[in-house]
Amino acid sequence: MSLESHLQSLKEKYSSKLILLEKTEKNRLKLQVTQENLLEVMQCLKYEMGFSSLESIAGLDWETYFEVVYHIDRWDGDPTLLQVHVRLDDRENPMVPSLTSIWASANWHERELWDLYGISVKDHPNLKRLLLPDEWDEFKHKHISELYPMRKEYKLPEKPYSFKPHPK
Amino acid sequence: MSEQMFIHLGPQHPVNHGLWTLKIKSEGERVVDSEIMIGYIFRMIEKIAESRPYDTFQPIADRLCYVSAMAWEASYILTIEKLLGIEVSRRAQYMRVILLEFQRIASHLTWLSAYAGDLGVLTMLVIPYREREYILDILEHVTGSRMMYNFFRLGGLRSDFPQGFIEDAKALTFYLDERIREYKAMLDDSKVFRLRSKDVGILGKEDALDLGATGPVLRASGVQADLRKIEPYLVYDEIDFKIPFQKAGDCYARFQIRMEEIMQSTHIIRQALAGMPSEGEIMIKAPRQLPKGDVYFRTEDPRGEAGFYIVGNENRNPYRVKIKSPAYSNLSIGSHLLRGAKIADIPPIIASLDLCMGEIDR
Amino acid sequence: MGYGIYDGLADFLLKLASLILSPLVVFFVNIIGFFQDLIPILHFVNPEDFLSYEIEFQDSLKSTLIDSLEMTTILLFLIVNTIMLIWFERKLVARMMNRRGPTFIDFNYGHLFGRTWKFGLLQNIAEFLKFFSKEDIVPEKADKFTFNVGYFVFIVVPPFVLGAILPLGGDTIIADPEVGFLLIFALFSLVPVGVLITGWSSNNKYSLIGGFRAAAQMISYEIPLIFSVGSIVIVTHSFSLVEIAQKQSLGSTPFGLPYMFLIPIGFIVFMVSLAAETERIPFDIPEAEAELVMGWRTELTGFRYMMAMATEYFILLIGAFVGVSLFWGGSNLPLISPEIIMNIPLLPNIIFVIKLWLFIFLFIWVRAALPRVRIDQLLDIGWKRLIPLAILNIIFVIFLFINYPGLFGVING
Amino acid sequence: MASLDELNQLGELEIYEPMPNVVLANARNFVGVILNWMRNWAQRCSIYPVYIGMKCCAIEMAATMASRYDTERIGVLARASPRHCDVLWINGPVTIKFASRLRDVYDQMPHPKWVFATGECAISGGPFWQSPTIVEGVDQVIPVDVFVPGCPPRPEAMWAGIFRLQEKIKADGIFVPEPLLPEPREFYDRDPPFHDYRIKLKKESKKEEK
Repeated sequence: MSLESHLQSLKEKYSSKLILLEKTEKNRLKLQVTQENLLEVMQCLKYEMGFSSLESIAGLDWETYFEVVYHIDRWDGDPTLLQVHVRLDDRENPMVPSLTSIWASANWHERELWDLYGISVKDHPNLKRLLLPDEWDEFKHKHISELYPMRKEYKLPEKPYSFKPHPK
Repeated sequence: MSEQMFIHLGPQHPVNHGLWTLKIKSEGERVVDSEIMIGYIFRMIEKIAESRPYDTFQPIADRLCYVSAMAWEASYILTIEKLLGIEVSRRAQYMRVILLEFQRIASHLTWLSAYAGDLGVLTMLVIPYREREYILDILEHVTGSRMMYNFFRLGGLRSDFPQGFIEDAKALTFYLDERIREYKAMLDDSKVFRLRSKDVGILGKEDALDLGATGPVLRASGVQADLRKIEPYLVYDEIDFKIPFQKAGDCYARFQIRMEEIMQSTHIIRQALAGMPSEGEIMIKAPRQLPKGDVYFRTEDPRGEAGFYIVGNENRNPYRVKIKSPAYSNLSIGSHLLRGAKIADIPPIIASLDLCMGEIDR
Repeated sequence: MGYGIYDGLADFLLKLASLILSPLVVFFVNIIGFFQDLIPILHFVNPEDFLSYEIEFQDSLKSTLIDSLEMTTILLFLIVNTIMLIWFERKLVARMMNRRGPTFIDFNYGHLFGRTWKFGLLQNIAEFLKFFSKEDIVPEKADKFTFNVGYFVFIVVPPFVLGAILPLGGDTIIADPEVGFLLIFALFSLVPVGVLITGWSSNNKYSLIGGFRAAAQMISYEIPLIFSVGSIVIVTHSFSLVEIAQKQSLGSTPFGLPYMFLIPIGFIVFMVSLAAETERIPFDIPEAEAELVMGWRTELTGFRYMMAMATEYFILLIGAFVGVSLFWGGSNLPLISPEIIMNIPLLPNIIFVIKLWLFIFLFIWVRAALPRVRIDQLLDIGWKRLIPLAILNIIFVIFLFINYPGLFGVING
Repeated sequence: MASLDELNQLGELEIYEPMPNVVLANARNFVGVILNWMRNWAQRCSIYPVYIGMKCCAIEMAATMASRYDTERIGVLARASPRHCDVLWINGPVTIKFASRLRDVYDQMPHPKWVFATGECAISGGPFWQSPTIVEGVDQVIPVDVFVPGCPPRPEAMWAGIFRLQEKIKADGIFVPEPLLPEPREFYDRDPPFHDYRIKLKKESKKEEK
């Protein structure tokens, strides 16, 4: 299944649902989908078109809205990489459907997404913090962005915190 | 039904070569279920990357995976060059290929010492470090430091190769070939080593693709997935080499693949040394800002497919740097592989995934 | 401030004393033998001894003094040999890893003896003392009694008691009971009990699994061990190590060949099961570095760990003693008649010690080269391969003994 | 800017001065000094570090114990269980998540114990000092005896650190009237930086014990 055939089958199957579909490079495709029909497109990609493994899930915080970027690729046949963008508009509780049922490798990526960006994932097997310590929620945080440190409002300290003169 | 027992192989444990916890629910000797907890050296490198100018992030990219520092540096710089659309001279590309392949051999040797050490072969716990010292000498001869090089620059490298490097490198490749034959004789032919690694931690082809395995772990399950052939970057398309792959998918197949990859790397280095053009400028001036737009570039790291997804926003600091780490996806297979294995099989399975906690916890 | 059971100076000296105590037990047992000669009442078994009461008195005093001198030399040799064994193994394994073992000793008054002590000989004496001065941690939830006492009684004392019946060359042996190496294997079978007790009572999951594995391994490997040695008993009709060693000299076996060449299968089965008995790699499962941290020794601190390590090497030494006297012909060399060796005062002992260290070299060499076997493969080798091989060996030896008695020095057939 | 003082409700942390390593600390009688000297010599000649591999300095530690820079020559042999070891060789950054577990490993070790911190991450959080999860400097979690700077320090620097540790062990518990180091303090053991409030450790502090 070469790249062009992927393009054609995606066009006539989901022309209505896809917001953006373009060929960026020799074997790269870019796709934009709304949050509702993401699951359906992904199932078609995996089962009909043979995109067998999910590479990574990247969260993006554009101050006014969130964006989640999925990288999916296939190895046998003619290997291509697919970049799927999903835009989440409400900032209070951004929600993304979980892809763990389609690709098992999405399990940890989605937990990390929830851990660092606060983007909750619908019906994920065990949505817990992955990288930050478990007692991170009990710390008294001044601003919501400290709970999910990868958001843009949370700024890293400029000066090393502990190098105050030692009280001799 | 014998009673079940919970065992914590805590953060500080010889089996996991780094700091992560493996919670096992075991029935007698057999592991029923396991849970992997990571994050013990989580330093939020992606946030640090966003708050630094893009060219000063490179030393931190070195420290992502400390065993193959050069590989991570290369993937960061190549991604930035692709975003900025910089052309690199052919001589610099050949030099980069040579350094990357040396780093791949050093990384595989560290893996071999960890894997054989876990199986109990005391000598093979130490001898691969002897060969790695020779490689570190060569890299120190070129870059000036043993492990953290910071040697890549936009458009090429910081400085040219010193005199006598080409002869030393060629001599080292022949020396390494003999050593690998010696390791094969020491490990392949010993019945107990095959007894301990054959049919241990078997990973089928569909499971490998579904669970997101990369690199030698994926190639051990029968998928010919090597980025140097599929998406040739630098000058890999001008160098001919084979991708070793096996169908068995067990620890022994991963061992054979990594040993074969070392042999291929020495072959690549010799060809690159021969084919390297003698002149070409090494470095160009780094542009002021990153343009608007995003790029996802992946390279063949010794552990698998390492990638950087960088989003620029007309600012000196990148807007978002997502690090796709191969060991991260390899470790997530762990609980699948350990289901049904014996307790004594945990070390070979974990060690055959070649974990490097720096890049897993980021 | 909790600092283990003992405190300070008393702690340091008490541990030193309790180490020397157990070999002295054997020494005093023999002194009682001396008093036995004095008081004839104890000889109520055979009354005619009363007659030779006066003559016996002077001889028994003289012989006891000579015996006690001999006893102390042998015991001293055993203890010093165990310590040197640790040094020998670390240097050898390091050499096989292409690096030097322990060499440099920072010795305060080194300038008197040359700054560095050349071959790191003082290294294990330093370790011996360091482990002594460590804090003595008994885990809170551990079962205090079994952790303290059970461990010593079953693991540390039996090998030291064995010191008395180990032949050191020609006929230098403290006590040569007819039961010979049966007593050694009987006390060997005490060790898994100690391992289980320590592993279970130190309230730590790793040591629990290690203890179970060690017990399973040792019990399942005693059977092939005794079978393989049994084939020798069939041939030599005696259990005592000294007699078996003498039977392998020029007179009895063709060209004075030791039993290793006559009963090869028995030798192989003996070596493999001895490696498993003394928990050496490739059968080092209980102390598997990788998954079980240190096996049943995980919770032992300072002094206890030192005793565990010293006992492990002492058991290996005793295994080597048995192996050399049974299969390598004690102090007899193939083509040299035993009388020549016996006449020269110290030669049999020197030959025996050289063979001893060659035997141990084999184990260390295997330890450096082979990986560890899994526990189920280990038991599989033990039951499915070694025991049938051992039985086959006995049948082969019986066939050999009936058809070619000349091979084993039995002339009259 | 999220100043970290508000994150302070993690409980007060003091810097633990190291407990006296030797029972006969500063012994002046004849037997005490001889025993101290013997123990120090024995301790100096066989230092067993705990097998704990955190990050890049762990690979450098392994290279130091490998064939070329063989530290077993002076008796340094890594052991798996903290019960048998006397030096805790910190070779990587300490995060909040790992701090309490590192404290447990330190507490499990039998008493005459030392801490050997190598690498910038262990000394002061290193190149990742900005991130909120890093504990800046290991000496806010456990008392440190020798710091070895470098990222990662070369095996020769590791050797220098070990010699420095041996000097420290040599003088442990021996009553020395004049200061040990007449010349100005080396970089190796500078004062620990101001401590960091974000570590939640056991509540009973040193003062109640006295």
